[in-house]
Amino acid sequence: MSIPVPGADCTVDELMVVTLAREFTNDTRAFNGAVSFIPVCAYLLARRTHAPDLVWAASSIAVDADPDRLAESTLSDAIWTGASMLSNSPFDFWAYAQGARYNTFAFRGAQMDRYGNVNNTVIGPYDDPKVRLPGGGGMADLGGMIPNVYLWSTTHNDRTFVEQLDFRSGLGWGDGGDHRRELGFSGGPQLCVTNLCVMDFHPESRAMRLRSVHPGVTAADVQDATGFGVLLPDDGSVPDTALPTETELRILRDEVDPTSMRLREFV
Amino acid sequence: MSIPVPGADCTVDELMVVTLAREFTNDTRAFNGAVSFIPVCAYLLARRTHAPDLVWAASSIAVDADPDRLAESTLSDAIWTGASMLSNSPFDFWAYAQGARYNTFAFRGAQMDRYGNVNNTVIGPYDDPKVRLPGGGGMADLGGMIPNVYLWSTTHNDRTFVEQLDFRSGLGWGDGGDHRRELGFSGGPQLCVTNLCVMDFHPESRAMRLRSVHPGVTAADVQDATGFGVLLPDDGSVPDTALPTETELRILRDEVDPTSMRLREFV
Amino acid sequence: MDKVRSLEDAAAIVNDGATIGVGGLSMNGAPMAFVRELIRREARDLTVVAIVSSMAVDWLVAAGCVRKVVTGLVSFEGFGLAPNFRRAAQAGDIEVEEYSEHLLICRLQAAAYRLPFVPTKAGIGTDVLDLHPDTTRLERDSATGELYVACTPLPLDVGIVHAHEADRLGNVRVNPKLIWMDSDIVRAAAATIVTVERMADHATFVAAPEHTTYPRFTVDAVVEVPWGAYPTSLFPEYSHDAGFYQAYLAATREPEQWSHFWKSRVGAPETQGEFLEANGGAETILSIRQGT
Amino acid sequence: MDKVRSLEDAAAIVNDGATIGVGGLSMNGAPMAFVRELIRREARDLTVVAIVSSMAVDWLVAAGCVRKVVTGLVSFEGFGLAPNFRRAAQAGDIEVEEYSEHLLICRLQAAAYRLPFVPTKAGIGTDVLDLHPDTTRLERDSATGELYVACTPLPLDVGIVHAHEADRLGNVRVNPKLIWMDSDIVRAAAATIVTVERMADHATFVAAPEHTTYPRFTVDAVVEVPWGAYPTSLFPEYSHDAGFYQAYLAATREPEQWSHFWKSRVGAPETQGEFLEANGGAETILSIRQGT
Repeated sequence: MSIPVPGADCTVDELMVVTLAREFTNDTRAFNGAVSFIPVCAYLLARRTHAPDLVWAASSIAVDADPDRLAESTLSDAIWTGASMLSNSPFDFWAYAQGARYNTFAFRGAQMDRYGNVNNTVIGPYDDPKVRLPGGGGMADLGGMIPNVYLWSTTHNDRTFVEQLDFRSGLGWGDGGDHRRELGFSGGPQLCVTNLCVMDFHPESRAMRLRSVHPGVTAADVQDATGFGVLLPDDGSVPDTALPTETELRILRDEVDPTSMRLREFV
Repeated sequence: MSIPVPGADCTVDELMVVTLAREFTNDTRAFNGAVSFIPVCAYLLARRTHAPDLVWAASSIAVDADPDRLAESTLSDAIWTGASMLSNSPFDFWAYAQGARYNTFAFRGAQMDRYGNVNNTVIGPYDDPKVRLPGGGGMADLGGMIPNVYLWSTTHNDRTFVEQLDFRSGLGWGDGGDHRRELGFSGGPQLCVTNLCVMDFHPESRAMRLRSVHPGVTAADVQDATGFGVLLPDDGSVPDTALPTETELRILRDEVDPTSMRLREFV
Repeated sequence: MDKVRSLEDAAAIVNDGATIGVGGLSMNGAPMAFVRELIRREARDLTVVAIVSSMAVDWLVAAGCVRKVVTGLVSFEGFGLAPNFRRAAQAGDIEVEEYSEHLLICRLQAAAYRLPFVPTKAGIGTDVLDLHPDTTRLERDSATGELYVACTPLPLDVGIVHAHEADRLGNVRVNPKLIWMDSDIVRAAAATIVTVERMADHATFVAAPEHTTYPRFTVDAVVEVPWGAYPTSLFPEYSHDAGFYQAYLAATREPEQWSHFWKSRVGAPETQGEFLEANGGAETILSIRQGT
Repeated sequence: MDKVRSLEDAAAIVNDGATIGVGGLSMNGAPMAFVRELIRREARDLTVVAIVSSMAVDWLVAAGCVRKVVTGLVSFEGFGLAPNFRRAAQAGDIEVEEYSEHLLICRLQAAAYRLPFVPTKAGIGTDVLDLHPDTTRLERDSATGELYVACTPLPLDVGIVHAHEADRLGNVRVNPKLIWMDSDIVRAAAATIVTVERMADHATFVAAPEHTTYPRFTVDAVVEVPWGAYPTSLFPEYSHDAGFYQAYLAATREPEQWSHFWKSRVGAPETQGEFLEANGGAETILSIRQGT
């Protein structure tokens, strides 16, 4: 389902992809897990615009894949076309992940808290869940191992952004402050891009902080949709999220994801 | 240099190979390291006679290799012909070794003691060696990890078989008795085949015990050539080492090692 | 030694109450024909270890074969939640012992390498470690004070993976190469069963020994089952059947429909041919077939 | 980014005093042309990590480049002991820090995986652990009491391996597949240099991505040096040169001969072509060349 951005020639999914893509550089070495259309589009878009040396391993397997279009699964071999290496999961992938040879990973959770920790395991108590979710998969591994973590959500509301996770499946900034570093991990969540806004993390408390709101959304809207208090920028003013350029939109629409698989994240 | 066995139509190298080969069964899963012509010949001979299912990984790499002849190095790819798998050292080999998927290994040392421990590191003190030897290589790993260890020596004298190793590069039965098991390892050295005799290990003390002497050699000869007291069998009588059959000799000479690379161990 | 077995004989290796490891990753490369055989013989009380699973775990749970699922993730990806897994977990009909992917890999490696534990930084700072503090122990390195997690061995009674080709001796080729975590299952298992798309001459292994994935001494039984991963994929030969996933999910929403769907499309067909026929036959096969 | 470098430029990455890892195993697959370049530029005070080595370590020691050798084994196999390594160790000119193969692999893996240690049962019951109790700590598992050895990280400043083919981006193919322990060196190294027999088009990597061994983001420099492992072998293209090993060993037994041999056959030749020419040229090349 495609949602137009008021007053702009683009949709929310496109705005999210472009925002994320601009964060990546020629030093980004990324991979992806399941149902990760937004970041996959962003890696491909960044590589086709300002970061040609960016590394992306499709499904964590197919290094430098260059598919003509995406498929209905981001773990599918249908997006491995053009790869220069098919790596192996236990021998190659986990070595690169542990060694931070890969340095960038993006995940979303059914719940997220102010410090960018995520839950994809259960709603309710673990032993008597109201909803049994799929499980954390690699989140508990990669949230810590990988220094540059990006979060996204297409359902910015107070059931997703909660004061307290029912279960911490993946590590962001932990309990905030220096907690993540004390656990032995470098880096941490860099940005959280949602259907309403873009949030970064306060450099000391590591709590989510509004960086920009999408056109037509106010800071108050964001706060209403968030189960915890969202910090505002130091100067108090929240700009609109920068819009995509025509070139970015054209490449995203025509080359990266011509069949709009990314809309599967908006259901 | 080929040494005839008195009164028999074979040479000492052939007697050693055949003696070792008869120890192996269809459950033997073996591999080899450097300068291991005697055990390599034995694995191939066993497989071509009574143990067709025996597994041998040439150079620890080439599973079920079936070379027409041996080469000047037992780590050389020249002996990988006919293999059904080329395995990889860190990913495959060490997994199989640690997991005892391979269960049989043979090594020799510049020095060996009564408990089948070996030295291939230094003669003299480690920090000021009289002779710097090549080093233990995989001995310190595989001596413990692999349950069925076989020893051999083509230089049975009191400089090789010593009361006290200058350095313990590879584990046999350790300090004897239950020591190896206390260290956490199963199995242990099964047999030591030399140019003079065949020794097994006492089931309790785990000290070397004469099982048979090669034709023309006496128990006293063995003791004279050994730097520690060699145990005798319980009944005190030491038989002659059983001779190869014609079939074994033919297969060894014509098929396994037609260019007599095994004589490189007798220099 | 000839390791070729029928599906029936191979499935008999799995005793009720056994701990089994099931290969594949999500919608890719799971040994589905073997899973279906376990269902048909009404296996019970299994502990199923599946690092990242979708239909394999959901089928076994639906059929009542499972006591406990040990996993990192069970989902149908974009199609939705795994419905029977979800329902049974919520009802308390199965126990779910959740790990992360790497914690589970390390536990399997500890078993494979005969080590008291394998260390990792996975899971640190999450609630996953608290679920099983005995098997994923948070410890500090004595020298540096660094935190690590000691993952204890998870030995499997039987490991089951699907692959492309095998010879009669049990040498197995994943073609073009091993991609997912199946080798960790094979190595941690006391007995390994491999289902393959097709048998291949031993000579083909000798001709390309660099492509052999599991050597014969790590494999106990080989079963030939064409399209044996269906409805999951087998790279690069066929994709998952999106139609099956969608119809399956739709059917679980209607109790009457479900019982018919389950029987006619999963439980009842006797042979692999009848099973494929019940799920669209040639049309389905042609639709998921991929160029190689 | 173009990662192609000359031998000179790549060798300049190695600073005096650096800890370098050198690939290959015994008489197989060592990056000899690069080693020769280090000798020609008179590298000094190197700590050389070589899991199982022969000529590579012996050359570097002969040339006075080495302060310490960290190794499991240095030998010329059936040809004899490595003469310069042996002499220098006996004279106290170099320090030898001996490990077993697997202890060294585990130390490299600990560095690669950013873990405080990697455990193994290697070395238990031997004197090897006592040589470096800080880096191979004998410990008991807190739960089971089982002994294990905690191998601490051994990070490398530079890792150097030889391979078959690379593209300009730094993707490297070991063809037909990775056999020895080189990947552990690549992964533990802050910078990796790969010498290759030949450059290959990027398109050939895309055409057979399952054969790519080291992806570009793990490789810092690629140097094209045909016959770059000579006088060691490169499976399956050429064997080691037995004649070189024998002549080398014979020369070390005669001090006058040695200096001539060393200069004319190792140290003096400027280019790889001159080096091969000094060692028998086309005749040698044809004698070690193998069918592929």
